[in-house]
Amino acid sequence: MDFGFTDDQRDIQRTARDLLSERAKPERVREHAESGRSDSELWRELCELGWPGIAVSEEYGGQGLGRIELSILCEELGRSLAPVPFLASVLAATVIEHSASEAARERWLPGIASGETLGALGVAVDGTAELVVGGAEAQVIVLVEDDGTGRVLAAEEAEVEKIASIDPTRTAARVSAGDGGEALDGDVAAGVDRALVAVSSELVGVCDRALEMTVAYVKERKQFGVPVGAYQAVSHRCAQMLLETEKARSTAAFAAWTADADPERLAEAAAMAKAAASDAGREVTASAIQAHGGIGFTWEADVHWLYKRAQLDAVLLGGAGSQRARLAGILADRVRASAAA
Amino acid sequence: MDFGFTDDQRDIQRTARDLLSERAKPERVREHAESGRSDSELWRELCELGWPGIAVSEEYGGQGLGRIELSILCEELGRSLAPVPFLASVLAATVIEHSASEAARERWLPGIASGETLGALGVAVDGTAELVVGGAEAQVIVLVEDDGTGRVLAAEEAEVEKIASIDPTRTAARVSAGDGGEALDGDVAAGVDRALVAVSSELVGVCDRALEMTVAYVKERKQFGVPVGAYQAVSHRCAQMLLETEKARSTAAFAAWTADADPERLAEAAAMAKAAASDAGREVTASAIQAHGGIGFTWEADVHWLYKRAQLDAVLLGGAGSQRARLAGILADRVRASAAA
Amino acid sequence: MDLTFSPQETAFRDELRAWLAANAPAPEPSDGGEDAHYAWRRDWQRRLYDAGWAAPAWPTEYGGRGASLTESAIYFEEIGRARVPMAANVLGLLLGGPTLMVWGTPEQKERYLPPILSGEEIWCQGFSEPDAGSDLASLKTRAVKDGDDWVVTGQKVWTSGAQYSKWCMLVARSDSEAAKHKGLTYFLMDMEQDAVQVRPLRQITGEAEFNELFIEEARIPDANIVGGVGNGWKVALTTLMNERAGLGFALQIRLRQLLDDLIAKAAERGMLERYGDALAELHVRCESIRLLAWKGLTDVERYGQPGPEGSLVKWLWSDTNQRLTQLAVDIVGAEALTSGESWSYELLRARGNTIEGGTTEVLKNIIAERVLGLPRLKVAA
Amino acid sequence: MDLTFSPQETAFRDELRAWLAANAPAPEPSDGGEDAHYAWRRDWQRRLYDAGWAAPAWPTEYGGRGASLTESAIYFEEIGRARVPMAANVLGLLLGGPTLMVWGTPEQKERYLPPILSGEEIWCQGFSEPDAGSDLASLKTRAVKDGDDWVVTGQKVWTSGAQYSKWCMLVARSDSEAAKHKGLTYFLMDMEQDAVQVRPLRQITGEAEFNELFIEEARIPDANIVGGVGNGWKVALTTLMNERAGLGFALQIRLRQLLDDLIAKAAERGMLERYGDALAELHVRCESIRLLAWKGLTDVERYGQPGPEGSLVKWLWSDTNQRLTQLAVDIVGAEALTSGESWSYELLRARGNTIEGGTTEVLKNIIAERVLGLPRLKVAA
Repeated sequence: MDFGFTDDQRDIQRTARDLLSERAKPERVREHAESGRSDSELWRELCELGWPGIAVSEEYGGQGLGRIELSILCEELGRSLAPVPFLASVLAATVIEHSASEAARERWLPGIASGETLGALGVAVDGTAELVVGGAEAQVIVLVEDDGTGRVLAAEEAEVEKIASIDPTRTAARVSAGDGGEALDGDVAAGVDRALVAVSSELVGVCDRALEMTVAYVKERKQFGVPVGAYQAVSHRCAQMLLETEKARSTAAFAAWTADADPERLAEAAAMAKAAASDAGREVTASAIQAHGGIGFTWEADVHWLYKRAQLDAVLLGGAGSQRARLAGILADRVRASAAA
Repeated sequence: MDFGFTDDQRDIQRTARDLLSERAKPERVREHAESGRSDSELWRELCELGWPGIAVSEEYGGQGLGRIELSILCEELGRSLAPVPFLASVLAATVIEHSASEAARERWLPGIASGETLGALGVAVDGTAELVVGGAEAQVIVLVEDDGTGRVLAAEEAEVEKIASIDPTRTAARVSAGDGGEALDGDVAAGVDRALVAVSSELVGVCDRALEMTVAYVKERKQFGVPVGAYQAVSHRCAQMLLETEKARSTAAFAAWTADADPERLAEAAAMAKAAASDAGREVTASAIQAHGGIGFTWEADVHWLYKRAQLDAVLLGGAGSQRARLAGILADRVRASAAA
Repeated sequence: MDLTFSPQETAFRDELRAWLAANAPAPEPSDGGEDAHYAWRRDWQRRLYDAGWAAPAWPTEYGGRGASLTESAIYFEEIGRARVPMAANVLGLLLGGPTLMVWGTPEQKERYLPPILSGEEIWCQGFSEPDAGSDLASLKTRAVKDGDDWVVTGQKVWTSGAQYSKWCMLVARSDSEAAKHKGLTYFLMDMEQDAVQVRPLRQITGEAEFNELFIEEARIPDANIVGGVGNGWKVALTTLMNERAGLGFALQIRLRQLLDDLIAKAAERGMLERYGDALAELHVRCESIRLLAWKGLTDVERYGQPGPEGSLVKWLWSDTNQRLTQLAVDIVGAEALTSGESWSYELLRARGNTIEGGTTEVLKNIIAERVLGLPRLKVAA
Repeated sequence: MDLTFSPQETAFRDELRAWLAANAPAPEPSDGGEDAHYAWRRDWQRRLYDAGWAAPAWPTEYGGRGASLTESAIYFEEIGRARVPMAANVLGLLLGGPTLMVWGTPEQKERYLPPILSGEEIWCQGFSEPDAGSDLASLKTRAVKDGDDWVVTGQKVWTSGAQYSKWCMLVARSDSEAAKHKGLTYFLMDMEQDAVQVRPLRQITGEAEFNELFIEEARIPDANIVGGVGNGWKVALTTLMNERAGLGFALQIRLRQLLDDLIAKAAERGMLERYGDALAELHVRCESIRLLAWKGLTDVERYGQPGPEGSLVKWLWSDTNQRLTQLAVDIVGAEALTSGESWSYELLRARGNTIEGGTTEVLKNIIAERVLGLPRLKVAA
């Protein structure tokens, strides 16, 4: 029983944090967000380091590392809000690797792993996904339906309508599949559950950063001669932010671990992780704005980017309510099984 | 537009509060609760003042005042936790007056109005109500079902099994109707909605008292040399208690007013009042215990009586969840009607 | 207790409602940015003014209708219900005018009230400062006497409409020796001078509702002092007391409309069942806000001062609006996260509700200390 | 990261689980009140002791098994899972013994540890006082030197098991001149003297888990000082540090069992659909508590000290238990409000969870100051 990272995992985390704190400073993120452009220079650098392929298996040109390593990168990228198409691409790769045909895997995965190809993943109803993060610039789009079916499509096979979401650090699109692409024939749920874990980890990073910025601010900012962080209204809010963050972090870590080590528990763990992370993302980033007071409501304070990222991630691939509904189903099955036993 | 009490209503409130603060002191309430006895001396006094019949019409021997006047008494009795069978009796009277046959009204109402007869009201499923407040000592029991039907029974016509609830300031029983008694043939819902308002008002009184006790305590109790009520963790908790209480109070007042003045809105108003009051009752009394610290968890501190009363009242005639489900139905009907218009 | 309108109140409401139905504002401009939008609201104020509806709560001698408190609340409810904008000069009408009526000299009233009412001169409020936050007593903007003038230097923040304003209600420190809240004076500062620079303060919604003011030796004549030198604290409190009274009713109606829209949307998308509990709770809160607002009005009418309801209403309203707009994301879907759509605007804008006009933390302090009588925490720096 | 047990840990768990399956405690007495109940738990400790399972975390030299932290956690999980009671002398085993191992003299260890382990001598904890609350530095119980003895006078509160105890871990003020937390000394007070009166403190559940101690010139010999005169603050902190480590795992499992019972009840009553969202959220919280507890253990094993998880786990656990037992009222119905039923007991008992062992308010302070590094508020009286 060991809840910590290995030395290698810690190295990945440290390297990623150092790199991003240097290359994805708030000014740079804001500059790209305001102009609506991806940070192609940073993206090139991350591709050279092999990030997009970290969890893709070696036979498809990836690094073949585990879901924990992927979660580490997702968390760090969430912290930095780096305007790069990383998350969308690895979500697509995850589902393709787990449930697309061998031909589709060979066609798409090496490109995604090298970063030359961009992917995106959306949840569709009757073939249409209303909001696909990364969808506007992806070359390959995976659409999954609630019934466990899905399709993988080249972008030109789909109807892609660009959307300006409230989070301009990434592109987004409305995507309709029509009859295009190829049906997924493998275990779609296993891919989607791993994708849920990656989103959850990004949310943990967003929360972590929101708390860090807030703590730094409330230590400095004074009211009636005292740092506002000394008042319980503020300090207890920060404690609550930590609680939410750690609740999300612990369940996301567990889910990442089950994905490789105990896949039978993955569905439950992924639903828990996404439920906890979606709630935490919304609450912690909203709290961050509140704790910043008037400044927090201004464009320049930069906390709003975290809030906006969290709002999108919270509903991505199903929000807290849907995840809890899934969990309730799992709990119901379990109680029925134990009653039958 | 006037949200205040009339002079007469204010007199009723002042008289009731003065009387109960004299006759239902905490020591006396505790003494009766511990021995599980009703305060028959106080009850006799209240009967002499005509309280049980305040809202019963004059033709049945009551005072014929309105639902607002009844709510005032319910609130004051909730504040004091006086161990008398008032609430149960007026709940029964309300439903009998609105929905029982003329014969049943003549049979039961004069006795309830004078206090010689005790009543009780329960929500039954298939003829059985699991927990009827006041059921163990009532001579007349009204059982209503979720489908809007109901029966009025003499106690000897029903199967009555005494229950020791966690609130020993009142009796309780499990009641089964069997084939006994007489079916209600009037507007059962109209009676139950008015009963809901009375329970809501009692809960407002419970909340009000819980807040009052808490404020008094946290002004006195010191920690690190300062009254604990000066710390925001405590003072903001008290503010939250006030918010919950006022939310419940305003909706209960509105519902009491609609009952007499705008009956078409009563169903909605009663559901709102009970939803707000049930939530407030649970949260405010739990907060009161917490704000008292270790002392609040002791028998002697007396706040627990408020908590226990609130727990029972919160589920009485349907808890917050059921009331919101009703409300959602009303909202859905309304949106359908406006779409059709 | 009587929650119906009197015949007179009903007549007032019906007259206003009929006028609003017959006199819609011009169509909201779809381009031209904030300037065009403001011009549109100014035009709307002119129409209200011409019909005598710009400020019904003002006494008839100043061009109002001498409307009662209830009628004034009805006015804001109806403005909200008709989904028409507020008059452009909202701060002049609600704060500046009423403050002058209490503290102004006859000359000041005569000079300033008419153009407030007509919208010819727009007013803004210069109270908040970057380092002061909720702490009015620690204002740093200085006013130094120079002949018959005062020379003012400092920085203000959260001044909405500053770029369109002729006059600023400015509180500045006129005596640096006096105890903190004793050395303040309330000025009317002419915004049309080079010494005053307005910089828009962009919000998380992307728009700039507010501004920063940079004041570098602005000149204000003695005649523009309201309520006397050193009396600024008291005069400012009058302004603040007026701040929320009427607006609450407009906000409450706006919340109601949003909720009705959301319920309709949930019905349309087959989600009434799934979100019934949450929508019903929002309904209870909306109704409670409405009731508490009316109760507050009754208290003012009966006892001459508002009860605890003011702070409770603001708190409950802001929290409810945040819950509502967050729930909308789950019900409405992608549209609520798409830039430029009204649901996404409401979501982002709502975050300001618990900060502007008294943060929720400050409101809780006020409730604890002034309503519940809890001791104030004395902190040592 | 490896969330499976090692072969050694698995063997430890299997051995214990098998032993517990074969060695159930005697049936819980249904009457005889608290005395009979306590005698039953004492008997159970004797059985654990005889099999070497009373305190596996104690070093082998003191009669334990030298269990690792993980094994110790497994121990409490299994005790909880088997639904058997804690050993009667829980405070001696978890707090008193470990404190002596750090601060005791060889003679003290030899004298006190064996009867703690066997349950022959029960221990209680005399830290809290009526006016001190969370503020250990303001303790008022006085200890005055008199020859080779100390004479102690004062009042203690929240001492559980005092009526059955031979020894009390008592912190008293031995030097009234010294700075607040410097004048404290940690004593072992013999409870079998007339100078010590125990009064049961009835809780809102009706039972008396705790007591008040009235101490009127009790005598304690020099030999019964632990860690030296004036060092009581530090010694007490050692005790407090041990307080939650193991118990957390037992509480966590108990919560899990309650939730499983509630889910089964909801299924039985056809309420899984209606309360699915709330039950799923409780499930997420339960799992998160389990994970955070294990994470805390990893931190201790890796870095020698617990991370922030301890306070977070206690906070989350207590809040979750309150939500769970409140939800049970809606699901279980009348039974949960009937005196003497287990659900109603849990409902009432849960109210103490956010108070005992550090109130939630104190935990938040600790998290804010020690984990997040926020400044401590200095208050002026």
